[in-house]
Amino acid sequence: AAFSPDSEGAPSTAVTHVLDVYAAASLSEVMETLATGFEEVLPWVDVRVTYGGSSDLAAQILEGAPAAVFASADEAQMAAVADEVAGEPVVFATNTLTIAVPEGNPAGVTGLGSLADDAVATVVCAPQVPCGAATATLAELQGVDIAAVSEETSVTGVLGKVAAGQSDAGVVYVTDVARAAGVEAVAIGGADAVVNRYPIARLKRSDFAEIADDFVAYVAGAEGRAVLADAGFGAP
Amino acid sequence: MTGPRWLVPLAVAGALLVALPLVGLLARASWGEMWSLITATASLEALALSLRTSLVATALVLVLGVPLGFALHALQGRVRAVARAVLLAPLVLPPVVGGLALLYAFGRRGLLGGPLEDAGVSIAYTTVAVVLAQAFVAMPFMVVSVESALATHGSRREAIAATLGASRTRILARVTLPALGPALATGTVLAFARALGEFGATLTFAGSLAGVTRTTPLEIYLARETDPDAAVALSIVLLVVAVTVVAVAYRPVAGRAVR
Amino acid sequence: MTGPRWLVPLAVAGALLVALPLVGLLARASWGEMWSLITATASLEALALSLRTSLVATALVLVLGVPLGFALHALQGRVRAVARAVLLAPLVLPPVVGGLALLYAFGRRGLLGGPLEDAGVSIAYTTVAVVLAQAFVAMPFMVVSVESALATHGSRREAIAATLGASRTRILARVTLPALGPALATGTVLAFARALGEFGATLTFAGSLAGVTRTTPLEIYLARETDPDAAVALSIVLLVVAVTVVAVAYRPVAGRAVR
Amino acid sequence: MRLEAQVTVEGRDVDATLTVGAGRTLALLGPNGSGKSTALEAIAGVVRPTRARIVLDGRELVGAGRPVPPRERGIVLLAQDDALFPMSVLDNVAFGPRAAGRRDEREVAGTWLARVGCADLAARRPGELSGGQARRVAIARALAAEPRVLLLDEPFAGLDVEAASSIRTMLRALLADVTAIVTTHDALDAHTLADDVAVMDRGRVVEAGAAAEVLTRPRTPFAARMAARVLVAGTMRGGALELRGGARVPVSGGPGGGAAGAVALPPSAVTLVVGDAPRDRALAWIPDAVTALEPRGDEVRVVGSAVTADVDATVAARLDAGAAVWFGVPRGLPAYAL
Amino acid sequence: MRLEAQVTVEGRDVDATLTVGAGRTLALLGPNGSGKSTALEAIAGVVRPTRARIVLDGRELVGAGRPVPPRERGIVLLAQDDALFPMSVLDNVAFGPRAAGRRDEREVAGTWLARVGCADLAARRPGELSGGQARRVAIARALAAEPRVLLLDEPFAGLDVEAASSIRTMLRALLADVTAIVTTHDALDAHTLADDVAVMDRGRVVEAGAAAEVLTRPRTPFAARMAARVLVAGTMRGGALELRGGARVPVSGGPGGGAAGAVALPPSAVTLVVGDAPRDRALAWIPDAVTALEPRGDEVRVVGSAVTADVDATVAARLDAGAAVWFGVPRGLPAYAL
Ligand SMILES: Nc1ncnc2c1ncn2[C@@H]1O[C@H](COP(=O)(O)OP(=O)(O)OP(=O)(O)O)[C@@H](O)[C@H]1O
Ligand SMILES: Nc1ncnc2c1ncn2[C@@H]1O[C@H](COP(=O)(O)OP(=O)(O)OP(=O)(O)O)[C@@H](O)[C@H]1O
Ligand SMILES: [Mg+2]
Ligand SMILES: [Mg+2]
Repeated sequence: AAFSPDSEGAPSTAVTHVLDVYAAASLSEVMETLATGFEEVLPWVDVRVTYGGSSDLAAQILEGAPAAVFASADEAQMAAVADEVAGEPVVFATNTLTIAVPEGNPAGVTGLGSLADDAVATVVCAPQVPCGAATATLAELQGVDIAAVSEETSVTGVLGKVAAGQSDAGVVYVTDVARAAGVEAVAIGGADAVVNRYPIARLKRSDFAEIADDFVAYVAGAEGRAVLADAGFGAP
Repeated sequence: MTGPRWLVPLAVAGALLVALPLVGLLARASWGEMWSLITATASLEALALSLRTSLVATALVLVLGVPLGFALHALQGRVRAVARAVLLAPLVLPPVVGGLALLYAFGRRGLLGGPLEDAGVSIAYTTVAVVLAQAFVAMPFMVVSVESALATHGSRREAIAATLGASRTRILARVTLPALGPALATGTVLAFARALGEFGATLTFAGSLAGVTRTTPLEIYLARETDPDAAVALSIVLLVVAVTVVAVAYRPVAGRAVR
Repeated sequence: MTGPRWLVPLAVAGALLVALPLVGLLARASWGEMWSLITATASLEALALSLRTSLVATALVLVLGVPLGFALHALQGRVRAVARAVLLAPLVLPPVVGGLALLYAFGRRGLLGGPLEDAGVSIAYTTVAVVLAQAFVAMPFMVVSVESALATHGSRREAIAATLGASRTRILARVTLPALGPALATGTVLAFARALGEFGATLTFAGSLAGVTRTTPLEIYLARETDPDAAVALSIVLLVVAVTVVAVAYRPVAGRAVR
Repeated sequence: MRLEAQVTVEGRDVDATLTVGAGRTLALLGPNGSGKSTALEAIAGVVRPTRARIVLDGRELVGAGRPVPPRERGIVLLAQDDALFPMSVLDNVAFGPRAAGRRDEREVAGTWLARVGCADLAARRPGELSGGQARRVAIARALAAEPRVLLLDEPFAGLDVEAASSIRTMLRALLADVTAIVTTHDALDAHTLADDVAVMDRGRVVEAGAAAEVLTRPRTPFAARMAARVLVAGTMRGGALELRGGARVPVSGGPGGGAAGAVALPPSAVTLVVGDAPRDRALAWIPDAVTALEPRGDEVRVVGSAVTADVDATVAARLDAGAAVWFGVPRGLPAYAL
Repeated sequence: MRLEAQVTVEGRDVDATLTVGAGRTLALLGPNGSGKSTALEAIAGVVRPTRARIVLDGRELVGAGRPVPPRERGIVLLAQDDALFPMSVLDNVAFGPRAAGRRDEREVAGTWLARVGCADLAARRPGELSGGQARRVAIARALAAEPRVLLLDEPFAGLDVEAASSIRTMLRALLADVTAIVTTHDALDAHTLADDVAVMDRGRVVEAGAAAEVLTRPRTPFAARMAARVLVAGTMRGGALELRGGARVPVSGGPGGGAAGAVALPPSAVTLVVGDAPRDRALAWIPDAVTALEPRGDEVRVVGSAVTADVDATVAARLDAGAAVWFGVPRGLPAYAL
């Protein structure tokens, strides 16, 4: 019944319901696939995804944005909108850090230790943003003092500089390297020690709570897990 | 007036500062895929939205910014200096903060947006919001252009026109605005370009929904994450559109001083 | 010239469009913590850097943009229209793309940056890069202001000055530039404000390292992640600084036409 | 329309009171910078006066209350600098009629353009006119507005002889009915157009009266100069004017003894002799020194410290600045009080 | 410095050839819009001529090769519109000396300002001057530049009588040594300042020659008008001029029979009679109709289609435009070829 908006219960192909999903920019590709998949299951639903930095999206949600579902790249931002969330957020994916280097690895980076070298122009995320916090934790765990030339505000910033050859190495998430062009990954031994978790939740404001719940379930369920795994995300 | 020769190397340096990055951009473009990237539905949709909203925003800036320039000109001394500086705020605010500020004002829970929402009018996350965001960031150009032109222009001809029996409206339309021609053109062009390139405030205030609020800069931002080539290609398209519109629409005003 | 009365409601609407968001911003500020937020080392460091780089960038824009405005004015017809439109590119490019373009030109592997790097000069990740990014985005304002003022101004006095035996440099300094006063002021103010607010291009091209390349807009952006109140507070500080600098520095030029 | 105006513009040190009778024309004379233009512009409302009282036909336009806005005063100014608008010449001239709501403004404008001899310039922009053409267009624009009061600031400046003369004739006919003030540096204009004359100096009106009176009996050296007359001023003593240097010029009439008096005569009526004191008893002789020599065609104007004479170029050829000369003035000229 | 200039400005339909002998002064006369200012500005390099050849003392400044830039020509223009710079009055006047590298430019400027009677205005900005004051400052600026060739476009326009006369005297002394062209609408200037006269009309030079010659024997109605003379033109037949209407004026000298000839005389030398054909055999009588009446002070200028006369106002009072009159011209005046 949850899947049937018509009182007759007859399946219909006309789009009658719009589901607004706010998703972190780093999820853009998988979320697109997930949305399409979900629309195949429920053809009368149109999933519209708005992407942005998790904190931007959180701010918009706090200002009354018409979001039904929020998929954050970071538990802190989900916590920021806790008042708007219906029920408990579900962690649906995880991610670990890796080193991104320009194609051909010109500086010969071999691991996290290489990043302590001043001669290697390294960019990381600023500690204020999730990827930066994770990087700092990992570096501390491994006793490496990363000599960063820039602390970016987002993963995109790190990847952009690496891809342009502007920097020799950058610390990002595994999935980011997978979907970026012009960069290669140099794995960090023991990266599993620091895991980033992606929560998803329905928001109180959602007009069609059942559909929104179904979407959350779909993303966190088997179909979702498969798509996410394909993109390199880890299981929660 | 051509100016002294030593201006030339400086002008060249200035031109390089602007042009070299553009050349760099063009050099990185993957021209082979260009056409398919540009003609993708999403690209075209975003471009159409961008053009539509930018033109409306520019019109809005003209309609509101010109009177605002006059009002600013009518102020005196300190008050005017402060008012002028405040009107530059949208230029100074980092775009995202600008977007937040717009949300605080016109968002569903904003100062004006709240009451409007209660009255059933919703602005945020609609195409109207895109236009508002663009008009917000583009307004300073028109205001400052008009005000500075009024300062240069003086008011002698207006006073003479009044002795001939003309109403203020007639004087404005027939004497002042024609004399402000170049300044209005400058203001319009700057405003249009700024509106077309607007990104941060739109994203925050209007969101990024294909066909509704996702203008080309937002589309580029999205594309950058996954497909830098597409981002570059779209940027080039945006540039070409802007250059064409401006080059065609901005008729250089004859530089003849009235005797 | 005060203009007809019906301009007033339009001016008010324009003022509201700009002012309401600012009021919204002020309303959301947590004034209690304001002082401690502002005086945090990171804030002050970023603010100092912002002011320093913006002033240098504004100077650079004056030194390069004025000659560029003259050069543009010297061009003819279609060529001029296209050149003008191209010079508006930094305005149209989404800032992030602008930053990318700067990377392609002045980055380590850029058109000019590559050779420079080989020669041991590195711009990347330095304060110089911040200034370049700010100058890049602020350049159009100066160029377009100067060019439009030259169009209005004509060249009669310059020609007369030449018959009196003056060199082009003297004519420029003593006749043309004083007459361009209001336009130069406008260009400078717009350029400064834009440089102060510059965010995307700086982030992409120069990076973000405290004390070196992290200007206030970047600091604000970062602060938002952890402490939205701090972001609003910093934005307000940035605004106050900009308003103060502009209000104090921009002396309204007496609106007297030369007889 | 009787115009009474008292305007003060402090920044320019101008404080003038002017009165023009209904339908009369006042010629406003005075040296450069004496405040003529300022006075006219203040009356028209183009310059904001510090204080002013302007009364037109008994109605106070500017005074204690809220001033009547310039556009409702019906006072039209031909500004000294033309101040044409950035539109075609025809549109400039049609501006007044159009503002008055006339439908036939283009025909009216065309007629006025033709009257000032500029019909062929209708489509030009102001920047494409010669100085004299611009002046004529400005005149046409002012006249086309059908003013109740017309203020003409040097209407003939820059006009060629033909245009000046035909426009002077046209204005003469027009000004017969209109209340007007005309500033000029040409006595001919005052003679031709004006009923009354006022002379300004340093922002104040220093002389005013009927044109014939002021121009034949000038009280100030400037008015005398404008009227192309020599002003021989002194103190009345026993039927003669006693000059500063002691010379005596017998006169007829004039104020009582001890009062300041003067006679005025054209420089061509003054005789000049170089050398010894002349014997000719028909003239009164005034010793003087030459301060300037001004060639005027075939003649030379010899300017002394007290008297001026127009003499033949051959006579003047022997003179230099500083030369001692005798000026001969006819005896018995009618004197008047200064 | 002998100046030969041929300038063509197509957009304004001006094509003029002017020659000024070394140290001589040429008065350039002509109606409004005849191209005087354009010619001067093209010579100075302020307006770009379509074609030009300018030769100064045998050196080609503008011609086949690369033109000498204006700043090296030593040709200074007093523009008709002043064109003062946005700086103080003193700085305006000091502009030329400073450009020439003089160290004492402020003293020089002060001296020139004093000479034009504007010493007290040194600190003013151009926008704060009266029309005549601005003109004087512009004159001082032009003269302070110590030009080799001086081009003065209506130097006395807007000056008061005192200033005009003293500056005219000053210029007369200065122009004795300088090669100069002066445009003017005042015959007195031509008389006083010029050695030669050229008359322009519709962009072309239509008459040129020594000042005395052109002004006493004008060939065009405009030159005659400028010279305040009546031009009685006709065809020579048996010692008399035969006019268009058939009237005959006996003259002395003049070109051969059948050639076009003329006599010129002041309008005050023409007699006017209304009514029947006059008997007086000392004058030649020309029947005509009044086209215009121009009051000039005590007299009225009666303009006919062929002849003009200055008559007493009482006589003119009986006349209207269109009235049939007889103009009497003295017999035996010296005739010249047209
Ligand atoms: N815009 C101005 N600002 C300040 N002072 C001015 C301004 N215009 C004129 N003045 C001064 O005011 C006084 C009167 O000037 P005004 O133009 O009225 O003289 P004017 O009698 O018309 O002279 P002219 O015969 O030269 O036209 C002069 O001393 C002049 O310098
Ligand atoms: N800027 C211009 N553009 C086009 N035509 C012009 C321009 N200035 C003047 N003209 C025209 O060129 C012709 C010559 O003008 P010019 O100013 O040389 O005349 P002028 O003899 O100096 O007249 P005036 O006695 O009125 O000063 C006129 O027909 C005029 O209309
Ligand atoms: Mg005046
Ligand atoms: Mg002229």
